[in-house]
Amino acid sequence: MEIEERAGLYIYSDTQLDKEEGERIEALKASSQQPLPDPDRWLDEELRRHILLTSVDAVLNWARRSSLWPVVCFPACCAFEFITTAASRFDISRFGMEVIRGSPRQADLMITAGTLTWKMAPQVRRIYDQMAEPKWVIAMGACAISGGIFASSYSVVPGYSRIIPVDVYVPGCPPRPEALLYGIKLMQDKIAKRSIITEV
Amino acid sequence: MKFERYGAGIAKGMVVTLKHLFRHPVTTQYPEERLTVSRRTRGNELIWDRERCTGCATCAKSCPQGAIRIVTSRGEENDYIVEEFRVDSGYCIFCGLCVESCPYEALFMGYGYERARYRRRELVLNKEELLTSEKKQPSGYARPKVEAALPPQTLLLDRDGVKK
Amino acid sequence: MVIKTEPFVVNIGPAHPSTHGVFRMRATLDGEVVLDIEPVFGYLHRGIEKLAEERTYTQIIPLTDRLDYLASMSNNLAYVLAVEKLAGIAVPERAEYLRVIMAELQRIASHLIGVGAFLNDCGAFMTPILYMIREREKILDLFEMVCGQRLTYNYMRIGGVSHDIPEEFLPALKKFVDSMPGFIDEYDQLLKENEILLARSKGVGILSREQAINISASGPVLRASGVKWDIRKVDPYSIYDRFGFEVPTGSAGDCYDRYRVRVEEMRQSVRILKQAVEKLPAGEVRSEVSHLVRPPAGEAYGHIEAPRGELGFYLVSDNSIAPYRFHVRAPSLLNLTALREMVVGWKVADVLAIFGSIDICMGEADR
Amino acid sequence: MTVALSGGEIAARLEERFPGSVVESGQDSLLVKSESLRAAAGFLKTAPGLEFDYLTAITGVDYYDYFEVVYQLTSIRHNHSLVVKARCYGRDNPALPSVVGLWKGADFQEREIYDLMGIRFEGHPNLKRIVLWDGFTGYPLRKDYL
Amino acid sequence: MSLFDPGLNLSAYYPGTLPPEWPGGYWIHWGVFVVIILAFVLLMAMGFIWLERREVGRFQARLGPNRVGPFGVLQPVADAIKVLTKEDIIPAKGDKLVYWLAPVVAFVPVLMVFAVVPFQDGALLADLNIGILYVVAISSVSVVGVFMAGWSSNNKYSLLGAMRAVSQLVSYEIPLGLSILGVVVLAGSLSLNSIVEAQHIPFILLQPLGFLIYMAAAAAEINRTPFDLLEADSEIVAGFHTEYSGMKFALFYLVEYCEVLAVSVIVTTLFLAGWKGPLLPPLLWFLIKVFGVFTVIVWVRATVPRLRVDQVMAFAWKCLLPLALINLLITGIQVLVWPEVLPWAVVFLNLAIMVVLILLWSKFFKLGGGRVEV
Repeated sequence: MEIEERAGLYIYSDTQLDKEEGERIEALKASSQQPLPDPDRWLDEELRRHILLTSVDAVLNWARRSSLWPVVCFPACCAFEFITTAASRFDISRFGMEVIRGSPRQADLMITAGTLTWKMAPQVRRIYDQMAEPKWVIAMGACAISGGIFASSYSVVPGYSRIIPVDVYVPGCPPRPEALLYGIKLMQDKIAKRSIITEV
Repeated sequence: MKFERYGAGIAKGMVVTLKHLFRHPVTTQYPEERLTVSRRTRGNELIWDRERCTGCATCAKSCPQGAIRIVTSRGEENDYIVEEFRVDSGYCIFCGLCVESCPYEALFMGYGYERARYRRRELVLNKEELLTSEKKQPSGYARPKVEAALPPQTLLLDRDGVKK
Repeated sequence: MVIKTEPFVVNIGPAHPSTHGVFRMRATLDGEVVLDIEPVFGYLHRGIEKLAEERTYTQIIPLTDRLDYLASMSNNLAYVLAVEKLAGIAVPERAEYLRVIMAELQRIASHLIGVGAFLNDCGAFMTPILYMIREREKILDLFEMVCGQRLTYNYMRIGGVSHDIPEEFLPALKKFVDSMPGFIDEYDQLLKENEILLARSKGVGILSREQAINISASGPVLRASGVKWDIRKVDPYSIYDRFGFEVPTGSAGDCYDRYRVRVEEMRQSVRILKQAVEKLPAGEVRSEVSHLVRPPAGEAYGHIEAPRGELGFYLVSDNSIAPYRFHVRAPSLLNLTALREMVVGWKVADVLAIFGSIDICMGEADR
Repeated sequence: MTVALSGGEIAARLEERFPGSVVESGQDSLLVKSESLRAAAGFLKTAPGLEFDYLTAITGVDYYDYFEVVYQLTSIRHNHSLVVKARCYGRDNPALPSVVGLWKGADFQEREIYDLMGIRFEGHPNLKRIVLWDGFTGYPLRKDYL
Repeated sequence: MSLFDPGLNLSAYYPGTLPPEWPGGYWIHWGVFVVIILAFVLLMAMGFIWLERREVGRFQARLGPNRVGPFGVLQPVADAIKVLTKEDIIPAKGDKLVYWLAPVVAFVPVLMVFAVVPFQDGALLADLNIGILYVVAISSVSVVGVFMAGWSSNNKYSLLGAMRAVSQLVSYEIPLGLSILGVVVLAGSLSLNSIVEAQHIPFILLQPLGFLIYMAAAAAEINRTPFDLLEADSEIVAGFHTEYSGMKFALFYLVEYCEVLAVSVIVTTLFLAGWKGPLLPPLLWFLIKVFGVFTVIVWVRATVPRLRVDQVMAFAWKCLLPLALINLLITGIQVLVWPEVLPWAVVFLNLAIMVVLILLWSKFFKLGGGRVEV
């Protein structure tokens, strides 16, 4: 087997790829100068939801909250607190969450563990877009909520809520595993209040 | 792969995993069982003592990122009245430099960590929310007196010899 | 027969299960064989060097925590050493010992993750890393006891450390030091002689001695290639000249050697810890230094042997409260220089094993 | 203990070999003329008794009037170190010769300085942005970048 | 007369297929067993998912799922409902028809394997007299589904996974088939039911080497560590099903565990004397053995790392294939020369042969160099 000449094959030039990546970043940066609103409509309408909650909802929500599969999106420091949460001592597998999917298609939950830079932002946005509905986001740590200590930097996105809607905010830098587990519990409570009738 | 050890290496490893099957798991079942955190823990909040604070703003100056906002006005006895004291706990990194630098011991790190919220704006703590309450207790970080009163930390080391 | 084949480009990363953060490799593959690889950095570039220029010397310590987030104590130590060198500040004896204890505990904690992640990249189904995280938890418990945080400690201060240790620290540390060698033996029993691991890592990703020196590799990567170069020995900082320990080196410079060097270093760290616990003197832990340090104008380069290699801080002062220039010599970044030479010609699976054996931390590589 | 070699002695040896290459020399450092940087670096790497085979770090510093690039050299064989500096003037297009040919470890560091400080390294095989993206304007580590 | 003639009394043609007291004819038998097999396969697959997560948890010093239901037994149910109600995504540039068909093509053959498995004496859908040949033939069809999935996803990781799948599965078919032949020679029949009946002592004792080869080859067939290259999540993310979501992904996930179930069942039948056992009812023995085999598979998964793709292939061709051939040869000679010899003597002889062969092969067997000059 011989390898043919590389010229003329379907390989894009590095410069071209870099240029396109830069354009994508600048476009995203320009379009996300304001944070997205928190998806908290359901909090105000809680009372009405309770009436509409059917038994189908109950079963669906039970299934969805008991098997939240997180996607791999671990840019920085908080990732290791997340891994510790997944490890033996805190063990998120108790909640059926140890199936950490590398493929966003099969995941339900994005735990945004770490600082988001503008260079990474299009990728995170893409991972979020690739996740199949229904999907949720937990912003873990100061960097994910507001940019934290790096918020004033030239290359850091001040909070994931600029590019994706965030359901639960877990403060801390990084949050302890228990704090993250508490955030996951809030997430499960939120899922339990979904209703397929009004959600559509 | 050469079976230099005729598969003995694999067998050895299998023995280790098998041993773990009969060991006690180290898991703490969080919502029911709780670890006692360190007495010096830097929990995910700040606690502010209204009486002791003189409004000198040393904490705000020592903060590496300017997460503390403090507004004061001149009082009758030529002192400061703290009108606004605000910490954004979604921005704060809980490094503890403000607590260490406070000359009047008016600022504490919190002992609690369950501070997740559904809304971004709920993370911004105002004057009233920074006071101690039943759910908000100060930790002993840089405050030896508080530290002495807190229970000792649970250590994973102490679970080493525990058999199933 | 000549079959016409076409190479294709695969992006490995930045969000990939085993690129240790957000590293990205643009790999050109011919089937499974790697023809070319181009590392792409910057997905975690947070501009720490710029941010540090607008903070005071004390306020930079939390920033250094977040450089190599697996070894925050080492980062703190390297930074305060550089500032002390710049400003000529003396450190109390007890603080020196505490610094050594923390740095060595941190080295064990960091190597546990490094080795575990490497074994994971070789395909072990989480088991080794979970065992190792279990022991790392014990170390994090100790750190939490001292400074209240589990990952970003902010413990060292210019002229000492921020707090003295609580009274229950030393018994716990002794217990840890006594039990740790047994656990290291257990990890060795788990996978040291495993034929599959040997097949995957022996002779894979060889970095020759000359190459390693030429690319400025440091830490276990350099030592696995047979260079006996450990800053703790060749340029002792703090009080490392008072402890007896060996510098483990490899011979072949392959993935397996890098893995073994890390495991042996853990044993040596335990040895240092034992000596440090015995000799720990009483006394002050922090010399009188103002919160706003103003070092005289000048420059200093302070370096230590961090778990990933030589971590250096190059500081330029203009006699103000903030550094004029703050540069980090990041071992992770430099160790990656040889990645291309090491992986070309190997299979996709080897790329990740070799990458895992270099054990990088993107927070430090990108800064 | 790594011995920090005195800049003066090395400067004398360099001057002997390449007259006019050293601008000034201090106790612990040595300022080399930017044109003769490559030659001097090559000499330092191979000269018997010096053999600086290990390039520890490269740093760029912006002093408004000029950029200073600092090379921390170490010899693993002799366990001694030296700080070599070079300056380049002009804020629009500062340039220095690259040392990648001598020490491969300079590769990423020079790219980083190029990216963040805007100093071009002539002769670098792959000089392009490393941490920031194409289209980013300005050089963040320059003092006039806000 | 056609085989599928509804009026046919099958037991007349295939004695032993139906228990004599069975009331009804062919169709009732067919219908009942289809339901039984479907229920058995789905329940057992879910049980395996739960058991694997619990067991791996315990191997790793943690607990595993324990929140939904007692001991977390409802975890697979929750997973299933959740996955089934998730959005179904088809890649825009993928081949939609093939993408849609792939999970079905992968799933159906695995299910078909169970048609010939005896759950206890005579309790099986069809006692084919070429049973084991049918199993080997039909189970290798699912690789077509895997390849369809990898190709139609239009994703490079999927394609890499599919390429690995095809090369690996095709290679391991050969040692797999050869190791089964040893059993067939001993039993003198291809029908699974007769093989079980022929096992006066479990064939694992008579065929230790064959058992090891079969386990290794089967682990490769069903993508278990150390041969789980297809979905090596630390290398190629999720392998061939990277792009799959929702119900289709659920099918692939189910296929994975059904294949494990199939292998456990076949190992039980071929090497562990199937439903035979003292005291307990046969069906229970069968289940106990199946779970035992599965536990061993999980145990291996929790311990060992993964081989590289070229090493996997070399292992199949340079190690397993010759060993399987030698094993077959020795078994044939034994059956020819001492057809009536005491089984226990042969047990020890075969164990000794196994040890000697493995030691010998350790000397000869070498993997090729991993690096290719480019």
